[in-house]
Amino acid sequence: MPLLEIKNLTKIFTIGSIFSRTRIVAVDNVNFDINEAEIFTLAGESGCGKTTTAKIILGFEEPTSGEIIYKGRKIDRVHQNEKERRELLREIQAVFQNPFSTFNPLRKVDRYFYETLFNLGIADTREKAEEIIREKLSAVGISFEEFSEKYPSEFSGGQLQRISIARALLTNPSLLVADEPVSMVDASLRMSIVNLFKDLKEQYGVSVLYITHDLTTAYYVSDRIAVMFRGNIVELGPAEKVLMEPKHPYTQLLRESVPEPDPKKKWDIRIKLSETEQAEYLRQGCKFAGRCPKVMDICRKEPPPYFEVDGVQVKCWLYR
Amino acid sequence: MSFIKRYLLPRLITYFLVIWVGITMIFFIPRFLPTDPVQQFINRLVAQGTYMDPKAIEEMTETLKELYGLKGSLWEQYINFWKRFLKGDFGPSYYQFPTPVITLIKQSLPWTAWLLLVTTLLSWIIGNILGGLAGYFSNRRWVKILDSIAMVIRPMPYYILALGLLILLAYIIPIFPIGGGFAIGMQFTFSWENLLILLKHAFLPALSLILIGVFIWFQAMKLVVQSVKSEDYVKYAKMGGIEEKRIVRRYVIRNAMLPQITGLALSLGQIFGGALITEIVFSYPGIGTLLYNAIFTGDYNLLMGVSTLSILLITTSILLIDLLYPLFDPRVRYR
Amino acid sequence: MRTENLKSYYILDIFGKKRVVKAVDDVNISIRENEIYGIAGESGCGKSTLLKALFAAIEPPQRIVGGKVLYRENEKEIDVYSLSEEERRKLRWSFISYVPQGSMSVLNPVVKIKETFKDFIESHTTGKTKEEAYEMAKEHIKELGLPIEILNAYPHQLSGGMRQRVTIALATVLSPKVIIADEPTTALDVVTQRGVIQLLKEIQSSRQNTIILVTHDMGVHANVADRIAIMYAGKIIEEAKTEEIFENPMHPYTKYLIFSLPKFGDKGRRESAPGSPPSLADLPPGCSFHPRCPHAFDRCRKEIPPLKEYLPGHKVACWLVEEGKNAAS
Amino acid sequence: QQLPPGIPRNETFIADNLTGRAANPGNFNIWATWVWNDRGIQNLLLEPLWCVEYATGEIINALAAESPKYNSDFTELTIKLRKGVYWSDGVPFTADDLIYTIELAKNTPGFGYNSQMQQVKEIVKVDDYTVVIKLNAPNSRFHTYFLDRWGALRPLPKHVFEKVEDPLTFTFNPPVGTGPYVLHSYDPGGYWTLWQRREDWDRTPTGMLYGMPQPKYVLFITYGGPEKQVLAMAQHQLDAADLTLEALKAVLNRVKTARAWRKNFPWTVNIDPCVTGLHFNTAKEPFNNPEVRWALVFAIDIVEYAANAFDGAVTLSPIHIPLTTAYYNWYFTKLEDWLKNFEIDLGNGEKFKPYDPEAGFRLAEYARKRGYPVPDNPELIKRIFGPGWWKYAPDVAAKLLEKNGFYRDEQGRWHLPNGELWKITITTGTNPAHPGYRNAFAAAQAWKKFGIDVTVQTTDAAATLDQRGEFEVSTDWPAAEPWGGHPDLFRVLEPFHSKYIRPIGENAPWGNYARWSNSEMDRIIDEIQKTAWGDTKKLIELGVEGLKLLVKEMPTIPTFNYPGVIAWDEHYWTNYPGAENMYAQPYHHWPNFKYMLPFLKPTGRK
Amino acid sequence: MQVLKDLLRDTRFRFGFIVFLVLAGLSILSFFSPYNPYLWNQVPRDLPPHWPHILGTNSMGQDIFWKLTFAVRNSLVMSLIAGLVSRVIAMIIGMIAGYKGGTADRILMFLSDSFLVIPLFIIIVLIATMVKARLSLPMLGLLLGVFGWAWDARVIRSQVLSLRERDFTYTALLSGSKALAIVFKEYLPFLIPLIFATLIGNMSWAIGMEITLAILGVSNLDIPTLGTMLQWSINYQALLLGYWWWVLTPVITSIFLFIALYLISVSISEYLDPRMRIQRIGQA
Ligand SMILES: Nc1ncnc2c1ncn2[C@@H]1O[C@H](COP(=O)(O)OP(=O)(O)OP(=O)(O)O)[C@@H](O)[C@H]1O
Ligand SMILES: Nc1ncnc2c1ncn2[C@@H]1O[C@H](COP(=O)(O)OP(=O)(O)OP(=O)(O)O)[C@@H](O)[C@H]1O
Ligand SMILES: [Mg+2]
Ligand SMILES: [Mg+2]
Repeated sequence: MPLLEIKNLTKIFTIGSIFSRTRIVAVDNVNFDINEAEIFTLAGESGCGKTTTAKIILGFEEPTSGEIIYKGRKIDRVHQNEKERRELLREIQAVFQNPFSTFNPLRKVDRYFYETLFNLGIADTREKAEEIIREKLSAVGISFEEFSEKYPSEFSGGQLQRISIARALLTNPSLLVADEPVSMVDASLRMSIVNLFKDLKEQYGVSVLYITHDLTTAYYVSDRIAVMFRGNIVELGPAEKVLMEPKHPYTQLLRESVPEPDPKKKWDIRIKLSETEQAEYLRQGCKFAGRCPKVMDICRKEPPPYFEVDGVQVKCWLYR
Repeated sequence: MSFIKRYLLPRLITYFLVIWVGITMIFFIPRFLPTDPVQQFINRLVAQGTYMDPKAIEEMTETLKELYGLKGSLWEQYINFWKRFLKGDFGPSYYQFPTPVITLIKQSLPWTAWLLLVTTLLSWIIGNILGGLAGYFSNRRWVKILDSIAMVIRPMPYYILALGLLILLAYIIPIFPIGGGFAIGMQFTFSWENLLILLKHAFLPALSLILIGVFIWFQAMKLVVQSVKSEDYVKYAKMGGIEEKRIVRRYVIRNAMLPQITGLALSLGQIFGGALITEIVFSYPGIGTLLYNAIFTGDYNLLMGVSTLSILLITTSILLIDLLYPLFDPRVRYR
Repeated sequence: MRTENLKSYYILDIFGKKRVVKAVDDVNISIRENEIYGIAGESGCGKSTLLKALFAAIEPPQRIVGGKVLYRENEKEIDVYSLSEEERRKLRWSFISYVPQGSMSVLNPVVKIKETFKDFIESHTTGKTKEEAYEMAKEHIKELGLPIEILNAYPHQLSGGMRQRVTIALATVLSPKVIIADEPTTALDVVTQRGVIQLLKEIQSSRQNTIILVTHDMGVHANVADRIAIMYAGKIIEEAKTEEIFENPMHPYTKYLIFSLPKFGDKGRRESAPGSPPSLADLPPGCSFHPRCPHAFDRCRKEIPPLKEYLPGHKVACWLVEEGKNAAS
Repeated sequence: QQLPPGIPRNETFIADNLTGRAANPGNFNIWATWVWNDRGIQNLLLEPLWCVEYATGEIINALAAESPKYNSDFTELTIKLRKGVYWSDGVPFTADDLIYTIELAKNTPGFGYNSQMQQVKEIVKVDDYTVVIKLNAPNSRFHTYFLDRWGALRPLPKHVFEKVEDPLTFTFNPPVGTGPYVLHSYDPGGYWTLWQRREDWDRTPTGMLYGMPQPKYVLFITYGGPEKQVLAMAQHQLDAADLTLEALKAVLNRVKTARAWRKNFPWTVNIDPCVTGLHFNTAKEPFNNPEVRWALVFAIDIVEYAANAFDGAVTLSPIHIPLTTAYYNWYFTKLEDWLKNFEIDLGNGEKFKPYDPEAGFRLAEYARKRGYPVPDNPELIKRIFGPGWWKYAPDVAAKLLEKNGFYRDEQGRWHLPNGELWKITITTGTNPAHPGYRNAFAAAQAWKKFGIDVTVQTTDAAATLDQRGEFEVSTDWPAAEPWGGHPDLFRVLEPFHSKYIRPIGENAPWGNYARWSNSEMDRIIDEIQKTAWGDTKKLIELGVEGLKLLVKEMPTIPTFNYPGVIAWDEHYWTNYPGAENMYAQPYHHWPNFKYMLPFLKPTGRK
Repeated sequence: MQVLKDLLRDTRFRFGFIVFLVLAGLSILSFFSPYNPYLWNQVPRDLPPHWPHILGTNSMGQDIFWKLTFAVRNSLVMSLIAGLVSRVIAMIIGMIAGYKGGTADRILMFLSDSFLVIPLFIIIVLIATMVKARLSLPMLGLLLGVFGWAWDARVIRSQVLSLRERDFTYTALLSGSKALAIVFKEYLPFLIPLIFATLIGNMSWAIGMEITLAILGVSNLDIPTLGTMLQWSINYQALLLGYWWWVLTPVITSIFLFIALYLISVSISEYLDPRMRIQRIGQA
């Protein structure tokens, strides 16, 4: 049984007031699941619905339709009572993109640690709490002394991101949702974070939903990867396969666009850039049709279904 | 079409709702005052020496109530008000019975409107320009001087400021008339001479209003500009070597104007209140003293008339500015 | 263009407390014509500060504390900081221009893009009518292959990538000799980033001008830069040709920077440099990298290593190299 | 430079508009709207049948040719009209106009005097100048509705009104009158009204009685608050104004040619027919007790009181009518001995004579100390500052209160018999220039000093609250004012009749918001009602009885005459009536103004 | 204390603060006044400043200096009440509207719109007229407070709205914090400068409004405040009679009070500006 199952998840945003509606299907019938002790990557370019998916899983947004099944139980955020809410908080925790805005700049960082522990009923005394905090901090390589009684601005981004992970770990969660956890962290520190996920998975069996547009780190850490484009998952499969032999033209584009730190590999072909985000969201058939080098007639008319190719699911008419 | 449906309609609905709430408040509040218009009327008569024996007074009270339409429950009066209002009628003034309120307002409104619209706009424009420049060149000497002047003038009790101006410019140096809206016996035909007379009479009231107004906007604008100044696009423009004049005009002021536009709409609504002391000090024939008397004599109809007008004015100006706002700020779209 | 012992500090006075941030300290670089010069380094090491100093557009609290910035224009070297404010203003955009870090908020939100173009054009050329300015902007946009409609759009109507490209177009509209680009792609996703870099490269190859490109993404550097300088805590610690740096990084920090990056097809474990960068207001004595350097030895803790040329065109500031202890790892 | 071309300043008299800005300046139909008649309508445009002249204590026959004549049971009244009077549009004034006026008033609800005219049964036109009015019931004072004292039913032009559809909404513009002036122009904003002397001024009662009014033009103008009037006077832009005492001082300081009723302190007009003071609500505890009321009188040091109120510039009056020259002679002289011997019972056989014949002198002494010139002649001092008042006797007050169960605590604060702290609220209006306002603060000061917690409630609804009895102490007139030019006290006493007493919450009659009544008083009132207007000897006798009763009961406290604060500027016009030249009352806003204008003399200044 | 020390380095704040202290000192002096401010005829009338009546006496026979001490105290207390009441309302409404959003937001913002639109001055004068006699100082403060919140509620709402989108809101949620805790612990620190700056602004407004109401004669003239002091002096023509000390005392005092409040507010809001604050925290 997978740890988390996402079934037919759809999220529609309506912009405007009661009198007008522009609908954006930010998440369009998305299905995937995350196994225990697995790093699952959700990749895709800016504005493709990654964060929205994460927020729904965390309960910060309500899905328009679809189900989220956690450990076999359907999660219903709306009708959840306080106890269930706390239980879930202990199970699923998150790390955000910008370490500097993860914590309130006007509050000391350690406050969040104590709050997490006390609010969720993990510790009842300060001593106990401190003990847990020490343990988790050491897991991310930060000492309690350099951590306590400090404001976020007193840390570097890398430190903060690790602290943020430590906070998420306080509850011993089974699933960590990490929304672009390294995109704001210096390249020189990036690996220390990514390695942490690897360690968490290996040592504690924590599953991670790793959201990123950085395919190299995705490749480095993840077991499976789903590539999203304008609300749809266009390709889903083992990371090695998807990234080394991308099937969907969009995945191919993504893969090619990663600048490799190797002066010998330089880009040569010019690429076509996206039209406006909204236009692509509102497109009828395949949403990538507007930019796809291999576009066919059918692509413009009908959205493609998933085709299973070589253990990878591809949403592209090419594989019909 | 979608502009109407999406943008205009919701705003119109709020517009009418707000008008309704405002008018309803104005309708009920004075009716809880102990001032009774009938009593006030009779009191004035007897206090001035008219001989009425006690019985006559009692009879008169009844007649007046009948005539004023003050019989019936509050609710009935409220409904009646709306019926009349929708026909554009506010009923008779009690204080000046039986003259219709509309007539009274028509006589006074042009004076208030012209004096206050002009001064509000002028002080808005001058204040914003000065404030804009002061905010941008905040280290210059003249800015510091202007700043200090603003700090002293702004908190002056308006009455004292107005009276001081009057004493200075109408008594000690008698260049302006000590009151009124125009010369005695003046015929209202157009001539340059008459216009000059009108301007001369309006000068002191306008000056007093503008002095305070300019510095209010000055201070507000200066603060806004100082924060706009640290926006990236201004810094970028400076780095890009764009001429200073251009930066001030097109980058700083244009952006800093946005909150000031909203401020203008709001301040337009307080015009009648603002007119009050001006009119008292300068005996300017506007709607302010009319309102003042209405309050003190329990002239509900007149009060309703003036306040309704005021509410209509402010809501309409807010609506208009709301509708025009996207022209100034492209980020707000007619969605 | 080159600098001589350039020092640019932030001198802060917060409610009476003095604080000095040595954001650029003793930097000597010289940039050649027609090259793409990359500057890499982690956040807060002083890259933007250096660029601003090079661009001669500093505002308090930033100050030039020492050194010179020299431009070579028409075979003449001019010391920009000896020029008057107005002369400097004139140099900008016509000789040197700037692509700012983060394009989110650098465009005036209340006017159309073409107006911004007009402002830049009119401020630096004389006798151009409004129409001519628009025409020039149009030409330029067309030349760069950007959609012409953007001229009539407001900044908020454009996507981040498009906006970044607009700032590039804006920076190149007057064909300056030098373009300074401060992390033009940092906030963008890979596909968009590629578009932006593509644009920069095209401009450089067609106009034959110089680009100074700052980014901490070594991948981008590898892709476009001719030479790369690595900055750490306000100092240049290594400078060499791109290939040279990637093949033979000498400074331990550079090594971390390059070898920590994961690559496709290689899942081997990679480590970041331990610890975190120092505060520029309070630098450790000696080599500022020594607290994080696994190979640090006594001299590193006491003396600041100078930037020296060890191989042709390859300069490093490291005592390890000096003392030949080049611990290859 | 204020006047329009063609209107020379030295032929114009500029007076201040007492009631301020006219809200509806284009309407001259004062029969329907009744307000703003002091901007020249009652004082220049219209003539009444009779008019009171209280400076001389006489009644002027204006449009009437002689005094009213009643039949023996007061059901018929014969009025003879003056001959040769013309309306300003050239139509002769006749009995028809008067008859039409009365009938219109009677038949138009909402019209002025509508309710009073219901008493009229029938009007008989004897000839063009004689009218007989038959009444439904006897009324010996019916003619007083036509007796102008600041309002009366003044005849209106039949030939104008009969053409009008709705006399209530008719604006009567341009107005037509029998007075010596006609409208020249007015400010649609309501700040001024300019009048012009009629060419045929000799065909008006004024002209016939006193000759040609001197100013060719009269301008009524509202400059604004007192400070504005001072400035205007300082620029000789205002000839006469009704001011506050302080503004008057400022005028006298600044304008060499300006003066007031008296050339020296106390400056104020003391012949106004109103007396000011305090009004107890006798329907409320503890003010229902005359001993408490008297105690509060003893708690007042009238000299300090007058100083606090008007810096001492007042004429004290211990009785419920103003001590104008006329009333001083008619009544005070007859009461003085009684007052001196009047005693109050303090219990335990203790008696106290409250009258203080020295009060006027003490007040004069205060003025002297303030540095004001005060005459030495005792008789003059009595006339100027008042003959006397009630003694300042806090100890007596304490005794009276203690007798009624009140007590003082250690801090000297008075408690009610039930133990509560005694708090008094004095209700008054909001006009700081008004003597009521000044009385309120002066009384509050006196009683605070005595140890009572007093607050002054200034409210625009004061009159309404008072009328409904929703007050404890108010500053209404201690009694309705007398006619001023006639010894009849019917007007003063009638409101105290028990048939008008109303419970709290309902409207009490003006002149008795105190809600006090007394069977003896009822008898006196009925008696006066049956006494003819001309029988002044009997009227005075009855009036004295009534006044004695009011003193004994003290339902309201009279303090001083209404101190009229009038200033005028002799820059362009002289011979304005003053204390030493008392040929007329000095108010420009009164109807009598027109009768004084013929006596003015131009100074010839340009 | 440290905060005060920092602030005192700012000349503007120093000036404002000293003036404010002097005025606060004056109001404390009122407790030691030898005269009852409600009694007249205590000292000779109309005297220009001289020892021991350092600000002279008025036409009612009161010592102006000692009267001023009460006036300053009362005006300050009244404005503080007005400021606090309206801050509390603005905060509650702004925070609920901003955090809850949806219908609650719409209703509350409609309410605040209505308050912005009604002719405030007219209504305040009306109500003041209605309750004037019973208009005690706290009542007046309350009245002004009830009408002074609408705009600031909007500002607070928009701040909360933008704070709600910041990641730390989610961090707090993930830490198990409830709405109330989030609003108070997370958002309040950001709002404090705003609240403080607007409090001072609102106090100025209330003092000004009180003066206007007094001049119109619709406040309780018995209570010594800056407004009623001015009103009495105007009524008694102090200006034209040359009793300049009587008019100028309340005028100059109120100008100084306004300037002090203004400078303090500008300086504090600059000091509390989160951007500056973070810098300071960073260096600590
Ligand atoms: N609250 C919202 N209301 C309306 N539209 C929204 C809302 N949140 C997100 N969207 C839209 O939904 C789409 C997907 O947004 P989302 O934040 O999930 O993208 P993302 O993949 O996380 O992008 P990024 O890489 O920039 O973080 C975008 O077009 C965005 O504009
Ligand atoms: N206006 C300023 N006032 C004070 N200190 C500043 C200012 N701007 C930058 N600094 C400090 O100077 C140092 C260098 O900043 P700079 O912006 O040059 O770094 P950077 O290398 O461009 O970093 P990033 O990659 O984040 O853009 C940093 O420590 C920063 O805190
Ligand atoms: Mg996202
Ligand atoms: Mg930077």
